[in-house]
Amino acid sequence: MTLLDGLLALLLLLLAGRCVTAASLLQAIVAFIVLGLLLALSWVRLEAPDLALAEAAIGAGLLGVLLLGTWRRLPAGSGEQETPWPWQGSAQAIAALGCVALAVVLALALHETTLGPAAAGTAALAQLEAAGVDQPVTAVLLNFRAYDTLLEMGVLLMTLIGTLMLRRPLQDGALAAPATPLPQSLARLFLPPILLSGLYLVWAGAYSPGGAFQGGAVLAGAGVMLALTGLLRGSTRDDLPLRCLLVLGAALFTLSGVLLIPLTGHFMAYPDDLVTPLMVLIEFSLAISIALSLMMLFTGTPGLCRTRP
Amino acid sequence: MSTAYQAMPLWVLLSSLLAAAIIFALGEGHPRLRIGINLAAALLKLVLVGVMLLGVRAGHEFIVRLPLVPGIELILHADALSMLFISLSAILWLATTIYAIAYLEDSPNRARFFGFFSLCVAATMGIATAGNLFTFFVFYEMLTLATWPLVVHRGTSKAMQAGRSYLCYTLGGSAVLLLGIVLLHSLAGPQEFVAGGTLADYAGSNPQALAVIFALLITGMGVKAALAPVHGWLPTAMVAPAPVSALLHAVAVVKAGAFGIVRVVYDVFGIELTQSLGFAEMLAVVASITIIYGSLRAIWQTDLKRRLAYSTVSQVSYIVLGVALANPLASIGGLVHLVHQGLMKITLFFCAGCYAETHGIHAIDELDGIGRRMPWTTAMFTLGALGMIGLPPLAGFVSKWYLGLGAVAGGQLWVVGVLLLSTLLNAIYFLPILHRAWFKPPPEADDGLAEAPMGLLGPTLFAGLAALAVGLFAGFDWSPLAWVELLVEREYSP
Amino acid sequence: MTEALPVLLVFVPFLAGLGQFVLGRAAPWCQQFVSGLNLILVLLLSSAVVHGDPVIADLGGWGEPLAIHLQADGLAALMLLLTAVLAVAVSLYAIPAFRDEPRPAWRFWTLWPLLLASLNALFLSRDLFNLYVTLELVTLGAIPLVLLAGPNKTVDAALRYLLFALLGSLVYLAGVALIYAQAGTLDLALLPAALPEGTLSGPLAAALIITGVLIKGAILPFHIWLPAAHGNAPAAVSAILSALVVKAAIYLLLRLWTGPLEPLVSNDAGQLLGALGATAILFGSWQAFRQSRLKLVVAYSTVAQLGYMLLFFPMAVTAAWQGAVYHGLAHGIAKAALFLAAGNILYYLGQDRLEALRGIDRPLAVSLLAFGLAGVSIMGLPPSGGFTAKWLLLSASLQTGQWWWTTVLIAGGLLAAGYIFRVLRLAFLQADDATAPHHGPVPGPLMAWTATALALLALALGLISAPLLDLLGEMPGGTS
Amino acid sequence: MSLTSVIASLLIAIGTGFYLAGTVGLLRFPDIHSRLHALTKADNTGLGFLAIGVALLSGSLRLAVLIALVWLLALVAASVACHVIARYALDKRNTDPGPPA
Amino acid sequence: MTGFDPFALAAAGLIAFGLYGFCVCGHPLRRLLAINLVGNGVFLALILIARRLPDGPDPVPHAMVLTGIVIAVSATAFGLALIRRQARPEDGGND
Repeated sequence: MTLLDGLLALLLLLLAGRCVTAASLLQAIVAFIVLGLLLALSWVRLEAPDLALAEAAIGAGLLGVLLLGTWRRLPAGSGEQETPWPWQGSAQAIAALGCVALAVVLALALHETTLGPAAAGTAALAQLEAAGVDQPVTAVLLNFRAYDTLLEMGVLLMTLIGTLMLRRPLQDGALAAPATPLPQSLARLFLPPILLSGLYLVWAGAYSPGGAFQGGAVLAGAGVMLALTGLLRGSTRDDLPLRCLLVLGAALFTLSGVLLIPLTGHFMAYPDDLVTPLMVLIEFSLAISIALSLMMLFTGTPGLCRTRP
Repeated sequence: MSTAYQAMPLWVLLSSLLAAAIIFALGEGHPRLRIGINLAAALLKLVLVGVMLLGVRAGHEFIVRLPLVPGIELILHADALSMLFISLSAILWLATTIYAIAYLEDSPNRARFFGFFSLCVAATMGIATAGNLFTFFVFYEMLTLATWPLVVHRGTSKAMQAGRSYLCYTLGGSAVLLLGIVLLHSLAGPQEFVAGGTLADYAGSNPQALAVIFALLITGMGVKAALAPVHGWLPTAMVAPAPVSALLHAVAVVKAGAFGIVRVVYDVFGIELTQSLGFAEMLAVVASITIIYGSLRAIWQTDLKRRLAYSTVSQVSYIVLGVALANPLASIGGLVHLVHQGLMKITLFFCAGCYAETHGIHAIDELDGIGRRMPWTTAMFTLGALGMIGLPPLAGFVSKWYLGLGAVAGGQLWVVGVLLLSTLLNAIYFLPILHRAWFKPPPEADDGLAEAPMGLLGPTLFAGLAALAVGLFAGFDWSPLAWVELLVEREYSP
Repeated sequence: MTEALPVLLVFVPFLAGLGQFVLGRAAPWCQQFVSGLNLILVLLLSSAVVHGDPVIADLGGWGEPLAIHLQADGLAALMLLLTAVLAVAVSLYAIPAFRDEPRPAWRFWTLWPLLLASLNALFLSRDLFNLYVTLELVTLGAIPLVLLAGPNKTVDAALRYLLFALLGSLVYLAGVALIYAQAGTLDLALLPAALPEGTLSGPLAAALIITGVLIKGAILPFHIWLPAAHGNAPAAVSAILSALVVKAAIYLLLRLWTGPLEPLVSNDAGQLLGALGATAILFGSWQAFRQSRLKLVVAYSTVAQLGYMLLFFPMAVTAAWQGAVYHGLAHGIAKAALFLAAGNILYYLGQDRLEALRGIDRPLAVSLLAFGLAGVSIMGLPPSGGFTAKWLLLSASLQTGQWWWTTVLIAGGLLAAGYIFRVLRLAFLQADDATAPHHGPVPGPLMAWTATALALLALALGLISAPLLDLLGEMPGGTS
Repeated sequence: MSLTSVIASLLIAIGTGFYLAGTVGLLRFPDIHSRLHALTKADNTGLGFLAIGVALLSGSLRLAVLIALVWLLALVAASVACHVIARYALDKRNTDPGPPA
Repeated sequence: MTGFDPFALAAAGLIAFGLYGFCVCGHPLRRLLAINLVGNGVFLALILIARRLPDGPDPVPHAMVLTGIVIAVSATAFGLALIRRQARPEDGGND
């Protein structure tokens, strides 16, 4: 299968080059989205199916929608570039030389480090029993290195606040629903299976590829679909329940970490008999917050409401 | 001995520092309260200085140490040399404050002025009591910063130019000084001011480094002491209000530089080392050049304050010269000039301020017949001017006499020549003024008696008479001369 | 008990931020409470650190090498202290500054505790990847704060800031990946022993990490995002950004250089960083001198002042270590004071072009005093924290025989005097007419005196350096 | 090589052929409607062949059902997407006779 | 070139292309794309590094990638909102 790997790698490189050098911005964006999908494929090949799921859902899917939506809002013809090639100017040539050199060194370094111990990883696999979940990545995310995940929720919240401050929604009146009723029917048809699979992904994260991020992304995707078909729209009114749901994951995560200190003696440690239910609870609350945050990053409005026909 | 008594230098310092803080905090709102606090602080300081004077005379040395940076302490240390400078500034602060209150009556931004004024004096106190170069530098910079707002106080573009030139010179100078201090520190570790110096051990091993350090330190301080060729800021700073000029010239800035040079030569390098390395000779030459150059330039100035400024350039170098000659008699002459020049020059500037404030006179050729209209002021001006020339038995004569004696004793006869030439030049630039003031007819019509207001005249009279007294009573026990003799005795017989 | 302190330092402000977000309207008093509590916690932590070993919290109790540890040593404690002091001051200042604008106020009071938590988290982190997350947190908390000054005005600056910050953190992450590939752990304490020698990827990883941090820290070739962002943000935010956010990146550099990267970096790399720092000092000061807007002067001054901290790297002795860190503290306090004072001027005048400053010393005497006093520290004149730091760096440069840094230090001080006095002199210049046009009311006492208090603190740092430098301790791994 | 795998490979090859044709059509056809024509027909049929082939290869009924479901959903989604694009293009041509931006 | 993993080349190439794009491109959206290219390269590299563990892929780099993706996407979304604001600054309040 090395041939397939080589082909994939070559395609990745070609698309990256296309993304940088394409004269039209739209082409660059399309190249980037395709690259994201191929990257997801590569990661399946590299024994990282959960990451592939995340990349496909978040990196290529959601990001793709965001990129295209933003592109639509730019003045026509902006972002065209004339001189992306190294031979079109001395600055370009110098940058190219530097980057080629860096690429060579990086490749050599990556090649060099194909063997070696990984104390942290070994320890993670060894202590998997105690983590409350069977899936190693979920264990690392929610238990071994839960602190990172928690702070990451902070990042999500802050970018959301920043985005809302800008008041440039992607989904507003300018983007009218298509004249045909078909997409709406489709969305109604697809909504239950998408929600189901999203929730399933969250649940499955405990023992197989999946987890809060992947599930949350799928749920956010459902929301984006509803928004795009006009079934759901952003509203300028933000209300308390929504804000509560947005911080639910982080708050629950923190509180369980803090409140259980008397039982365990460590911050963000969970007692053995509670660990599995806690993990599942946290995972679901995180998924809800992630899904809502991602969705509102898309709509760019502080609130959401249903569109009544 | 109680610690509170031991910490006297700190209290003296704080008396003006706190006054400054309160004045700033009060703002423009409470002029009477402000004046009261200002005067009270000045009087308090005078009392404190008196107490210290008694203590030091009795052989006590006040010392306060505060750890500042690891390995370096902030040392406030009152020895005989400090007391010379401290007493001068304490007395003249009071005089200048009274003068300034009258001078600036009804002008804007007085709180700012008096705040920085007090800060300036606090810095001077710090410089006087600094127990090591590091402390000296701390207050030296504080002085620079506190003086700048005074120089630019009027806020005119001319004042701003003067302020810029002042900053360029002094900040450049302190950069050089800092370099010298850091080099010295890295060479020899922390050094305190000790009579006779502490660097003798390094003379054999590293004379080049010492030469560089000496040059850096003297250059850095020479900027404030207005040694040629780095004197340029002083004449331009004349745009400042008269009390500021008086303070700048008589007490604070220029004297700080000169005092620093004295400290470096006496207490860091030590006279013997300075002499044996050949620095003393060079310093004497530079000082002599400055003396002659300043006097020459003064002759051609038509603005009264500018002429006085060049006179300062010249006169302050007497101090340096006295120190550089490196023998006891010359040292007495130089050090006593620190006080004498201060009193005389402040008298002259007070008079210049009186002229400017009462009759709007700035140029020398407007002074015709002023003696008839402002007899008291002009009398004091005459006292100061004659003292500067060195007419016996006035203060200037005492200084020059000892300098001359020292030069002869040290076998450096060319210095006598310099002194004589300088005296001649002093006469050339001062006597015409006196002639105009007393003997030329005043401009038509207005020859009525119009003396300066009491708030201005009082301090002027006080300073003038003090200048007279230190000359006349130089032989008395408590005169500056006696004090300096005591001091030099200690310095030369460690 | 002390192990809980680092955790609380992160989570008290974090939860406060979440609570404020849920609340939906501004509640300034809550933040006062949080910043006060934060200060108390930091003081407790500092006293624990100064009396013994670093305070370590093992999150999750999984132990090395897997778990993330929070660790407070002398360096971290000092940075936390700086953060806590500035947090108190800025929180007080922001009450009147944001009073009239309810919606931005709510966002400010939400983002600011989150940013505070992020900064605390960054200073406490002992994990290479966790540092990446906290760096991102800090940046992504800072950029929305910049936008508070009005999105139309700040969007360009914010976008540029975001692009550079993202690039910087990804370059950093690339370095982290290579480090993990070799060492198999991310724990800073374990890394020096775990890194194999003589590999290609070691120095490459070090170079990537350092480059990434330099981008985040706005060091010279990467400084171009800084002036616009810091110059246009609201004053309270500019103070946080200049005093803490960019400082956090340099802190990271100091920490990594003396820790895990120590076996990977060479003396030449140190000289290169020193050269960057020197260039930043000279170039930044010169640019500051040429600006025509007050806040841009102060912002370029940050570009210059950060350079001083880089002078540690070529010298790498304890005096330089203390000097660099102390410079960080002194600059943090002084720069915050400068920005707050500049904010007061802006508040009063409605603009901050330098020529508009003529003759404003009457209405804004206190703010100008703050500006001048803070300027003393920025210029490195005694007695001030800036001077102490400069003195330590000067001693270090002579101690290591690298005299060329001496000239840079002294020239930098003179240039700083140039731009500070350029501002002050305008304030002293007489206005052409007595009633110069102004925009807002005279800033209230809270706004004026927080700036002054910080400026006085910057001066006081020159007098109280001994206990702080004790807390900092010797250079880690250094022999001299 | 068993018969099933031969058949499966054949089906997959046919599916790939459809894909190839569809892609060529996408690249070579002049306007948006004919491109859509090429694309959807080829894609849906190609995907069908592929799905059957893969299901055969997997040899498990559960997987086969899942694959069928995926194919069905993809089919619906692709048809609706095609419809929306076509509709959009039509609307645009009706309202805006100029060349598309 | 024996055993040279094609994906290692791809990762290095993605990072290099991204950096080149960041240097060469002027438009912020393009720069954002370039940054995401760098990010994708780094994530790919991390996944390669995760494969070294003999008993199954190393979960630690995988968790790092997952965290990194979410951070990158949310930051990118914020950047896109900034770009939209920059493109149409005129309307909307100044709150």
